[in-house]
Amino acid sequence: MSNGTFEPRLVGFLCNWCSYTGADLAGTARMIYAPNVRIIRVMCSGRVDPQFVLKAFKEGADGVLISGCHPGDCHYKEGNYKALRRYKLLLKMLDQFGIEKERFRLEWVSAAEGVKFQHVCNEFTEQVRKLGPLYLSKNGGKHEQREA
Amino acid sequence: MSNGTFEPRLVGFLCNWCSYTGADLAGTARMIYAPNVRIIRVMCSGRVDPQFVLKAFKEGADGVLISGCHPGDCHYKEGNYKALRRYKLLLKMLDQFGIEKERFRLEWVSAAEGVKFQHVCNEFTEQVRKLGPLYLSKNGGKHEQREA
Amino acid sequence: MVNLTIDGKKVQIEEGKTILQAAAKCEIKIPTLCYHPVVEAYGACRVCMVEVTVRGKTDLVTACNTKVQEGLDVQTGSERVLKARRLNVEMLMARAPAAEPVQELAKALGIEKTRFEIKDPQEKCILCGLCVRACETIVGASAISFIERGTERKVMPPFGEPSEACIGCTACAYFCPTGAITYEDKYGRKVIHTELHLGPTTAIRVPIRQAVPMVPLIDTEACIHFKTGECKVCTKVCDREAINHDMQDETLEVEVGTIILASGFKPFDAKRIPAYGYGHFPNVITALEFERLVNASGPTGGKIKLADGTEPKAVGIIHCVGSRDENYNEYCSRVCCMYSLKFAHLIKEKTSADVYDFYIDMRCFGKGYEEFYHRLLHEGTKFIRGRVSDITDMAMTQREEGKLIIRVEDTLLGTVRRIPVDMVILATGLEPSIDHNQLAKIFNISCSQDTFFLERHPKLAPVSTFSDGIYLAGACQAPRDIPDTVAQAGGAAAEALALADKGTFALEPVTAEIDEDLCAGCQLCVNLCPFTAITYDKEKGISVVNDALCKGCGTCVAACPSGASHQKHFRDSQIFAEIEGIFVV
Amino acid sequence: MVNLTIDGKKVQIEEGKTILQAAAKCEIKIPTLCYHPVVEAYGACRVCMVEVTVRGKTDLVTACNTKVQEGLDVQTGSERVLKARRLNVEMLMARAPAAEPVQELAKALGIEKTRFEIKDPQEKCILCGLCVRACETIVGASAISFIERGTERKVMPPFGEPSEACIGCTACAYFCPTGAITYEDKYGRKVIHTELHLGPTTAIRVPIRQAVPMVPLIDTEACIHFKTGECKVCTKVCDREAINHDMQDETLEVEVGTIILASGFKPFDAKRIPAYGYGHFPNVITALEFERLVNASGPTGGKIKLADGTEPKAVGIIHCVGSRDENYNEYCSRVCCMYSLKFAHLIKEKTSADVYDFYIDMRCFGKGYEEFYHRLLHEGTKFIRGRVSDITDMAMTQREEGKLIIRVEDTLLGTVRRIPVDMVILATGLEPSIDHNQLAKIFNISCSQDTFFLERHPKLAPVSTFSDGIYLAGACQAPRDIPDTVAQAGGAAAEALALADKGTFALEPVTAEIDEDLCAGCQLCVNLCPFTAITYDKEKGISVVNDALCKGCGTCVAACPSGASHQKHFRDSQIFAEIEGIFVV
Repeated sequence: MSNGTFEPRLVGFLCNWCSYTGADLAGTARMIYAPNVRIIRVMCSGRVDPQFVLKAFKEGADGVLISGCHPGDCHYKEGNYKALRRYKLLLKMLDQFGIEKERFRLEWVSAAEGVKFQHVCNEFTEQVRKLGPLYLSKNGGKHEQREA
Repeated sequence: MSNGTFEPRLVGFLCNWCSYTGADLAGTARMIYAPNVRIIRVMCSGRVDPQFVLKAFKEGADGVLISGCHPGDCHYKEGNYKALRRYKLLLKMLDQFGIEKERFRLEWVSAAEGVKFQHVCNEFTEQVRKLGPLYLSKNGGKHEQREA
Repeated sequence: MVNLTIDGKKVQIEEGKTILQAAAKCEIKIPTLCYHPVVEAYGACRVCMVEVTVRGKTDLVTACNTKVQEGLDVQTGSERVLKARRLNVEMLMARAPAAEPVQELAKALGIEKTRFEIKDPQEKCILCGLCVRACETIVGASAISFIERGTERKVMPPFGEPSEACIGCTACAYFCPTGAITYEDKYGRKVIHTELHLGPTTAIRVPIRQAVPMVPLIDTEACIHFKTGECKVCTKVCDREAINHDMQDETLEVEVGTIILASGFKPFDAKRIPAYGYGHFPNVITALEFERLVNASGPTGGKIKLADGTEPKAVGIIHCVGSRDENYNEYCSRVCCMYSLKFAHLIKEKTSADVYDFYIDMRCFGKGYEEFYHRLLHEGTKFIRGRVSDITDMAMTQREEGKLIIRVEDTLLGTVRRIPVDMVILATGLEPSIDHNQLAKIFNISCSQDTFFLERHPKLAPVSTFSDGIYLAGACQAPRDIPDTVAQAGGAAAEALALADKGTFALEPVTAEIDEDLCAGCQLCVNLCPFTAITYDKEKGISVVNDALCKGCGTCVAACPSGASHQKHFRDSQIFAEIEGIFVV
Repeated sequence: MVNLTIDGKKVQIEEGKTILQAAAKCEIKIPTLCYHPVVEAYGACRVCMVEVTVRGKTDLVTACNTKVQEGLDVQTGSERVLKARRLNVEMLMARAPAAEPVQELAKALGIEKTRFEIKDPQEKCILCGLCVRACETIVGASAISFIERGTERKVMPPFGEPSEACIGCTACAYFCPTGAITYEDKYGRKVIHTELHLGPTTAIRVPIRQAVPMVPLIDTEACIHFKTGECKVCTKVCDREAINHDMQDETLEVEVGTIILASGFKPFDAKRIPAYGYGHFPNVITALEFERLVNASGPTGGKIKLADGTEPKAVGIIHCVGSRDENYNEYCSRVCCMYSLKFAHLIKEKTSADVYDFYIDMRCFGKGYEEFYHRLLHEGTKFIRGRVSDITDMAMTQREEGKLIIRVEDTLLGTVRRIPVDMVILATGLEPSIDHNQLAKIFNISCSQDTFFLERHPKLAPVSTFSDGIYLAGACQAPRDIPDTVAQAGGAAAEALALADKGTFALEPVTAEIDEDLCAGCQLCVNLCPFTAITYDKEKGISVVNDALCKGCGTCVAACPSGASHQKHFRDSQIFAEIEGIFVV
């Protein structure tokens, strides 16, 4: 929390072949973007277990991003479609936990889309910043300390 | 003999490694130069037997050019030095035949010197043109027919 | 074999042949007009009339469609033959006085003028019907036919009253012996560039001069046979019987260890920039068309000609067409500057035309390139720095009359200029090849923002892709010129060789594994796996992973309801630890 | 091993060590001024005074040069010690009141002012003599020494009255504990760029970060040991004893089948263009120096600084320095545009300076290059098209005061401009490596007009040379950037692999042969052959050619007086026929 503004803590699950390479491109091209998204690499967005998302929120994430290859471009044929289906289910589930759907996002970022990755990071950070910190009712201990 | 001007017939003995490649460069770079020099490729200027030069004059050449690598650059270490020694001897010999020394020329042209090759050809052609056709006293039959 | 005598010469020929063919065999010339070897003879013009004697009986017949007989005696120049031929020619002269072949024939026969009435002194059609027969039997279109009778009889030409059956093959004009049929573009011009096509000129052809193997192919889009089912003229003239219209594309399966993609580029479609008038002005041509025009083995024999066949007095070359332009392609196509300079040099060499070169930056970066540019500067090419806004034929001064006017902001002069020229060459940029995206999908490789294939690393692995064993060569990865392509393709070959030499290939060790004790045998994973790497072991009642087939996506792991499926190196516990690690400040 | 007690702590240490070293071992700090681990201790400053008791006898000694003894009991902070130390420090304060380490020591000991007379309040030298000992025993130059005695005693510094023995190593300044010795350039400025050298900073160093093997080397030009025979400080601190000053360059003979030349380039020497003031203006630096400056592991930690250590407010980058210039190199160096753009981007990223980029043509030809240029245009770098004529520090307006003024004809504005900046980066071009011509001779390969190695064919054989088996990779053939070099070098590797794989090598079949019947045995050819391929067969009395050694120059053939020597494929008769052929019109 610098200058009093709330800096959201975001977790991004990025597939190895498209989004992770896209993020790498953003880096090598020295594009400046919000550093709030901490990246966890998975081989495929289809690997993202719903538990990972819940775990991230539980540990203190204010938002979670899943990013995979564009539909039709999956390195493993259709893992990203699986991710999409799980994403929609998870959205409903998160609602039951009282977590706003704006805190959870699925994006398609190809290896060439360094600029798109930059935009997604900046936009998502801004979006979650507006929502403010996430206080989970049952396990909010950690969060209470994070007030601005 | 076009437009009434005398077009000398010149023979050029070019070494394979420097001058022939230089001539090739002049060609691939589409440099325009006097087409009077007809090229005979030898592996080294050291291969040019004095007989070749005499034969060329006998057959009707108005001038003879030998072209090899620059001193120190010979692909065969020192063949061009041999050529230089023979050239000097031959000059004296040609004098005895009544052949002007301006009709016989030794030049160093490297593989990179397409422009130099162009200049040598143009210059030598002009030089021999000024001298006019070569009439060999004893075997001049062919030459008499070549008057402008 | 049949034996016969023609003008006293004995000749032997296969049964079924005609007298005309027999005469050709013993080099006796019989005049013809409506005869063409690939079209069935009809004897319409009747100038091939000869006198035949068989078994004592003498008769006048048309040589083109009269078959030989044993013992036949033929006279091709007897008084009777000549008399009949003269009459026929005189009638043809009356019918088609403008037909040059008829005039020549008349001259050879000593006829000065026809005694019959000339209806139309401009007429060229002799009503031989060769066009009609060709259109029917060769082309198979039957788009033209005779109409009316007697002196009103005429052929309905395809372009006069366009017929829906006409496929525009122009075979009628090709076969017409008197040049009575012509074809023109819709403006009534004979356009040389279009006529010569500046590209493939026939439907059967060797695709390029450097083709390997060096054999012709049939362009099924252009071939008449594939439009109408007829023609096959090529098979009739090929004495090796090498042409087969029934060949089909074959799908071959070849097992390889490494793949080098070298799918190249396609030139930018100049029609996408309407302001440059390509396709509208016949003298606005693309770089590739100019290459064809200037090629010594091309349609003009290397002569630089305008659409009307004359030599241009001023030529404009426009760089960066479709390149360095946010509306089309943002990237630089790398090769256009140098080929444009080559063009300028060739035009200077072959014509006395003024050459204007419109550029943004002169990108002469390679070995000897700057030196070449320097030479051009001395040769007198006029270099104008600025992007051309448009090309128009609307003259504002007399000097611009009949010219193409190039409008450009000269950034060095800081003013807008109008440059009148006769020919404009568009230096079209490079785009990935036509089936580029499909290839990317097939080989599971990515494209960069410029849509060319993405290399694994621009510096460390410039010819590799993210799919191991698949390498990139040439312009499919990025535009590049020939020297750079040859060198870089060598790099791809070296990578492929190195891998082939090693012989084995290490898979990523991130495969899935199923814990036998935890697996409930629900088979959810079996259906999820896109690589059929998971099978159900009926005996044990559990799912089993085939390590060689598993590519390690981990989809099954994320889906396993009993937590029996794990992905090596991406175990749940490992990822949980990563998540926790993030929040340890 | 020796056992002793320091301030009650027991410590064991090797015999021969000093009390100071023993105290360091048990982490007890004893103050020092004139002590340095690599210089023999002398006890000059006497602030390391401690009280020692051995065999009942107590004494005050200097810890730095008193060796340990078995059973020694040391007190470092006893009243007696502190009293003695205070006295010493007070005397030092009088001698060198400006010496900061003395002031700190005094403060730690609670001394506010000295009771002795201060001669010179600016004095920093405590006359410890560490510099003298270092210069004598470490550097081996003995360029400085004490002069005079008593209160007039002083050290003669090397720059005050330059000594011929001084090698300018600045070791004295390095060792001086109070900063009493400084060194300055001849203008009296402390020049950061020079101080940091923006290049190799020490005589022993890892040559480049990417060095293979990753080990340091000794620069014998810079190493003090190779100047004076002394120093070897590096060997004293290297506990692996890995440093050997006696190693010599070795000549190794390696037999190989193919050779790839990758001798690279050297940057154009910016001093050759005096108008740009490189070497004169400290803030005019070359591209390579800027790379060093901006490198995160470089001397400034990646901070962009002027010579005076401040951040520039305006930076000019000049393209084509030594390239595209008939006075230096006509060719384009291919890489400078892109690295200049990178510099502009880095300056924008790291400072708030205005960046001016002076170019002729912006050559962004590679993959993603144009896009990068486009980004820079949006970032606010000011691009000025024109060649810079000169750089001056002669201000004409107040705004130019203290600045470097870049004079340039802005070809887009059509006017001469003066741009004041703080720093100028010269985008120096590429030239063949230093021993390029010698290499060309050794490997018998040609150079092209631009002096880079000549490839066999620019398109068909871009990595081959005219000498079979010798290939070219990288900038020795022509300037090129990293992606192009990596790809092209792969091409050279592929060629070499292909040849190595084949294993054999076909010689040109143009060798000489000697006709036994004609050879007179004069042996002229034996002496002429540059390859000793001809030997004299004494038995037969003739010369004999060794086919494997003969390279086919034909010199022997041209010289043979009896016409016995022939060159295959270049026989006299063949060349005569060629000559005759020329004159058959």
